[in-house]
Amino acid sequence: MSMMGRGSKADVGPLQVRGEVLAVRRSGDYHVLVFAAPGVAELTAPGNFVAIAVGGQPTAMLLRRCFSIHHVDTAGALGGTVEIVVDAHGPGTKWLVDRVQGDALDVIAPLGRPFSLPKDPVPCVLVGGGYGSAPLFMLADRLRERGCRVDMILGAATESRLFGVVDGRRRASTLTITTDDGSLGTRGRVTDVLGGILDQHGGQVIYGCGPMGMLAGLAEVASQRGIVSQCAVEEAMACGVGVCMTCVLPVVGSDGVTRMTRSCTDGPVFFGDQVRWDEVGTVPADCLGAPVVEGGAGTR
Amino acid sequence: MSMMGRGSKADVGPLQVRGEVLAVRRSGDYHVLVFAAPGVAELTAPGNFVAIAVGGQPTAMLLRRCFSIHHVDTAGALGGTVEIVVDAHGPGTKWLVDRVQGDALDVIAPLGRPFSLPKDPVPCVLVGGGYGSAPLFMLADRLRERGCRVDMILGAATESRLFGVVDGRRRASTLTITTDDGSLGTRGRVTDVLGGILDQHGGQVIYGCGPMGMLAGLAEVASQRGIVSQCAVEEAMACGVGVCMTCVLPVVGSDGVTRMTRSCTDGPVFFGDQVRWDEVGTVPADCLGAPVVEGGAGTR
Amino acid sequence: MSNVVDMRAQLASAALPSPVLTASGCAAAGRELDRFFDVTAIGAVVTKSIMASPRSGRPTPRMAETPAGMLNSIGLQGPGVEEFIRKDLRWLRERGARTVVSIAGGSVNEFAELANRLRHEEGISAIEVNISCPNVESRGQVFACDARAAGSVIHAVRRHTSALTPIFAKLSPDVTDIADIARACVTAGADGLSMINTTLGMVIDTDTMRPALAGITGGLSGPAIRPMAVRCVWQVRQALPEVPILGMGGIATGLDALQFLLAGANAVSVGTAVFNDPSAPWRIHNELAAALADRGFRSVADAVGYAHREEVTI
Amino acid sequence: MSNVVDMRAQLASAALPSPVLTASGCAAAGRELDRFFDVTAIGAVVTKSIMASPRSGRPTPRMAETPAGMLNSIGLQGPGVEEFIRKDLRWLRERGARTVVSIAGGSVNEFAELANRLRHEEGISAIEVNISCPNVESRGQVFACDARAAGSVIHAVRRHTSALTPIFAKLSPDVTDIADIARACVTAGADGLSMINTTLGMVIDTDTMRPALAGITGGLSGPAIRPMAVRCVWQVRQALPEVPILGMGGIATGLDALQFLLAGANAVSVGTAVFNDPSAPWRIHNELAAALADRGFRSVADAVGYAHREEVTI
Ligand SMILES: Cc1cc2nc3c(=O)[nH]c(=O)nc-3n(C[C@H](O)[C@H](O)[C@H](O)COP(=O)(O)OP(=O)(O)OC[C@H]3O[C@@H](n4cnc5c(N)ncnc54)[C@H](O)[C@@H]3O)c2cc1C
Ligand SMILES: Cc1cc2nc3c(=O)[nH]c(=O)nc-3n(C[C@H](O)[C@H](O)[C@H](O)COP(=O)(O)OP(=O)(O)OC[C@H]3O[C@@H](n4cnc5c(N)ncnc54)[C@H](O)[C@@H]3O)c2cc1C
Ligand SMILES: Cc1cc2nc3c(=O)[nH]c(=O)nc-3n(C[C@H](O)[C@H](O)[C@H](O)COP(=O)(O)O)c2cc1C
Ligand SMILES: Cc1cc2nc3c(=O)[nH]c(=O)nc-3n(C[C@H](O)[C@H](O)[C@H](O)COP(=O)(O)O)c2cc1C
Ligand code: FES
Ligand code: FES
Repeated sequence: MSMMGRGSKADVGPLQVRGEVLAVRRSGDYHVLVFAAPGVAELTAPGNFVAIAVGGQPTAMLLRRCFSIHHVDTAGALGGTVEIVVDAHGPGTKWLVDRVQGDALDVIAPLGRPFSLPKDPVPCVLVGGGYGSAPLFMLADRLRERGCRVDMILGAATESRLFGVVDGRRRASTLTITTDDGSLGTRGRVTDVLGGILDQHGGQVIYGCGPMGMLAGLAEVASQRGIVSQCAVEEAMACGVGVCMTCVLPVVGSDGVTRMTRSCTDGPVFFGDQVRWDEVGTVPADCLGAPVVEGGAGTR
Repeated sequence: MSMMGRGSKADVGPLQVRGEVLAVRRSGDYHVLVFAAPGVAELTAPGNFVAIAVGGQPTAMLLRRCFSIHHVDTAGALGGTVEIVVDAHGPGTKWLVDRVQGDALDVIAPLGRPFSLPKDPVPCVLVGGGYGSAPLFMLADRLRERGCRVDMILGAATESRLFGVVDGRRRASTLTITTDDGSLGTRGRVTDVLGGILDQHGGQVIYGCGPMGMLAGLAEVASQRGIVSQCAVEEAMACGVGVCMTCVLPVVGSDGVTRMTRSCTDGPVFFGDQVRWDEVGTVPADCLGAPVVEGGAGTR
Repeated sequence: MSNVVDMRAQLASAALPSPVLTASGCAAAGRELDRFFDVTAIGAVVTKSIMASPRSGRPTPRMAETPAGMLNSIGLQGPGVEEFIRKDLRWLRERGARTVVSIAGGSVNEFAELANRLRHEEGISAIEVNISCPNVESRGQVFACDARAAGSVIHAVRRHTSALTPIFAKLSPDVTDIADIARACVTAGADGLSMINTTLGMVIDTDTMRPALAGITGGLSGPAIRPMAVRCVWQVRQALPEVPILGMGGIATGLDALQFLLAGANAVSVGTAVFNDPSAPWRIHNELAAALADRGFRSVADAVGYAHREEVTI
Repeated sequence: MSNVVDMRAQLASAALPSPVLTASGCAAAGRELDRFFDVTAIGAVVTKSIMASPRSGRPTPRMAETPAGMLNSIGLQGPGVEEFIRKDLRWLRERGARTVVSIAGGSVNEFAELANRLRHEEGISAIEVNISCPNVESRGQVFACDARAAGSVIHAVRRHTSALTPIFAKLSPDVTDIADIARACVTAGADGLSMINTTLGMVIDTDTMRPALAGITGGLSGPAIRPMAVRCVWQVRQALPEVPILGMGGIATGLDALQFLLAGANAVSVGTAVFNDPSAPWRIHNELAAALADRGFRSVADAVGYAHREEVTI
């Protein structure tokens, strides 16, 4: 499957701008945060993310929090708006969803390499796990603009942790839902239904965003069928802009060499067959520069 | 001059309560913060202070900020209200004055030993420097209830740094104002006019709250005249409740021995002749437990 | 999976009803905090380090707030051991609180004298030996920064203390190898180790353009140093798995306390957090009880050192 | 009293247009930050410590946020010196930025090899020697924690580096006496000292009940450690008043940078703050310029060590 170059627009960015909160609304277990962020919308491609400073001043929380860009609108009176989907569980995300209209936000965006789009109008299957579906709706729009058929699968542990069911219905040719507990759609995992959807609609590209285990599953299905998969990963990031090396995972380069690769600048979107999924969280022994003797890597 | 025991009410307290901001309004360079604090008003005597946690969660600011209680009202629908006067200059005070109606505050009050009141209805002169006047209006009310004549002097660097001119006019028999730059009242210091006021109205007790230099001056005038002074000091406090020993100053006890004495629990109000004003910020050589050899006190 | 957790803690031979104690110098002798929570309900009150004679401490300013922490330079102000026994220890005894008495000295002799003076006093659950003070006989070098000096102090205190009273050596993090000092203290007779004391820090006042503290440097405490404290507990637990540890440094919540237990502390002290919330020790006791229950622990003891367990590879 | 402050800084023989640099490992090789501010405008880019060969670094998780700080355990991931020279150094040179190259090794030989390899490269303002790495030949003891080991590394680097290129030894705060190590480095030929590297810390994940980092311990950085860093700069300046210091540790504002200058640093590095604000180095340059002007300083040099001035008693 031949893919277009990506992110040409993002070469201009990222921008560091003062955003302004326009709205915070609930959606299931999540919050959708809408903010003005001058100049960001124009530069954003599906799969880009934002990094937002949290906690106000003086806060004990030093690090920005990263979120997939869910939606952008260039038409806003305040110079373009951005939407993100926030799962509030820790102190930073809780602070974010407590914002109210008019609050200022320190925003860096767009960050990361977005999804590549197919050259030809082939059928695509988009798979989102939990809030991982957030970037897929913009992606669906871009794909459909290029004439691609879009089928969508959304999965989650339970109904309240699905995101974008209505949006998905509107945008995709078919929407299939799975929940672990069967509270909505098919009981089970997205990978349980993926094969059937691919068979039925002739999907040539799988796009995925969600938990690592799910992404590994998508990549596996794609490789079995000899089709392309693109997965947006989520590794803990300290900087989000490529300078700290905290966000790495083992990725095979075009030269066949595995490197610990930054997911913030070289990702978050990777081709499924590039990532050593089973070895995420480890340094594979054949990785470039892997320690020769076990335990000899003890430096900071 | 014989004085009453003080703080009998405060033996019950202090309380640690969840307060709620009712209003924040400007007054010259200061902000008056009004908040509900269930149970506090009833226990408060003039000269008590509050300690408020600042910065929200998770904040980098660990320590509470202390403020003289300016006014209390037991009648509030929310269980009694408290007013403080805040000079916003550092991060904690700035955070405080940015609160809006309905915000929660973590409050400990009333703290410290309040002003003692004279047994007999003698004339009193109340002297406030800058926001130091904050606790003096409640004090004026108590004194007048006991039949004392109250004359008041308010001083500051410049007009905008005076607090409570209108309140003072209403409560005191006379109100004299001094400013360093002459922008309101007499150009000069409160001590420049104090002698005249004492002469004119026969003041028997001087009450003061404001910068150390001013309090030292009041104490000096009182001792020259053989009258009583009571001064509310302001030392940097880490705990406000008597457990950390950061807020000490050299105070002479009834046994004639100087001790490094906590201003949060043994003060903030001291009799002027108890404090070794010239030696505040030092450990006097004759202080109990003072280092015998210079430089030998190097422990933490 | 809410169960009732056995919250008893054991610090060497001292049995405590809770693993949460106060930290020395952050609770005076318990009286002031008793207005905010029942000091008999927590593990013990660890008293401000007491010296042989009254001591004025350092001039002010004695503190500076820092990001998620603070500096202090109190200089061990205190009334001396006689008045401490007469007033503070008596109050604690009458109130029914367990007491860990912290002692400090400028020489091995002063430590010995203090131990001796406290020997026949009742109501002392343990002695904490604050060796983070300068040795006046050795150019002011801090005892805790030298394994030999630390050992001498502990040896002297052990010799003058009843075998029934455990002594805990309180370690400073400002050393190249904390396990080294820990070992020296245990060899010299310490029944347990308290860690960490504050780490040396400094703030320059950018208005006066001088050190913010009259004492120039001060001790850094609070959540800022918690990762350093957890590391010290972990390292010492690795080196000396059988030695009881009283952990402290930046504990402000029950989950913070849990980190210390998992790293190997048998109990914890709450210091600077008290300044933010005077009822913190009791709040933390309750939060910790809930956190242990949530994780299926049946007792404090079960959680101690749990993060060191062998990795089970499947 | 707004005047124009001479913002030039001098680090031994290296003349820089600004006293604000990046910190090693927090700016990669400048390229990514150049999207946020002009990297040629600051004092210099201090590059991520480079080793002789490519290096994968440690497994993830490599970071944990802590109160006003963070832990990292990257494990010196990097492409090795050859690719560094070919790509990173070349980009920096072509871009016109000043570069301080940080080097790290597991043995004295590796450090010597690195110095040798860099010797004839152009566009290197200084070499920063990161001695906070374990000495594989000595049970993994960190070079910076032992005066002799630190001295050997510096000696080797000095011998293989042109006399025109200053070398700065980067010190760890995790030692009993930092002035000791500083002295050993200067004796061995260091032209200046960088301080501080991160301090060793640890977080236990209370969900997994294991260390939060794959590397178990990590380096603590950020504003939390600033008081420790200022103290180290102060102490070393007291001990070695003539030795240039590059100060760092928790600098996030111009006033923070000013604290370091007043304590004795000739220039400063901005590390963790970059993660919060990628344009921090340039912002801090401007804030510092304003702060110096407000205080009547005419140059950076006038402020260096100013907090050590004699007390004038009136
Ligand atoms: C590219 C990318 C896209 C993301 N998109 C979304 C999204 O659309 N919606 C959403 O709810 N969340 C998203 N996340 C995850 C989100 O960034 C984390 O949940 C969030 O940072 C946690 O912050 P906290 O304060 O709530 O939790 P804490 O656990 O307190 O965070 C502590 C620290 O760890 C970091 N951290 C913890 N978990 C993660 C994580 N999973 N990813 C990155 N950093 C982490 C935080 O940045 C912070 O520095 C995304 C992460 C990445 C990397
Ligand atoms: C008994 C008492 C009564 C006070 N009454 C008032 C009042 O009515 N109105 C008012 O505006 N201010 C009052 N203050 C001073 C007020 O507490 C400080 O201005 C405030 O704490 C500074 O906080 P910040 O965050 O703005 O400044 P920062 O300088 O950032 O404070 C840093 C730290 O130093 C402490 N600190 C600094 N200055 C003081 C100080 N002067 N006193 C105590 N702690 C200090 C703070 O508590 C904090 O821990 C009073 C102080 C005391 C002790
Ligand atoms: C104001 C203050 C005074 C202290 N005094 C003592 C002391 O007298 N003896 C002692 O061993 N430790 C003393 N400490 C250290 C604490 O007991 C504790 O070890 C340290 O502060 C770390 O814990 P924390 O972060 O919870 O405060 C003091 C700490 C503070 C903040
Ligand atoms: C993610 C990260 C990576 C680092 N890598 C290095 C390194 O490679 N070499 C080095 O000398 N210091 C390294 N450091 C230490 C910093 O250069 C700096 O000394 C320390 O973080 C203190 O400064 P700060 O608080 O401003 O970050 C690293 C720090 C961080 C946070
Ligand atoms: S998050 Fe810093 S390099 Fe990716
Ligand atoms: S402020 Fe802590 S004892 Fe007074």
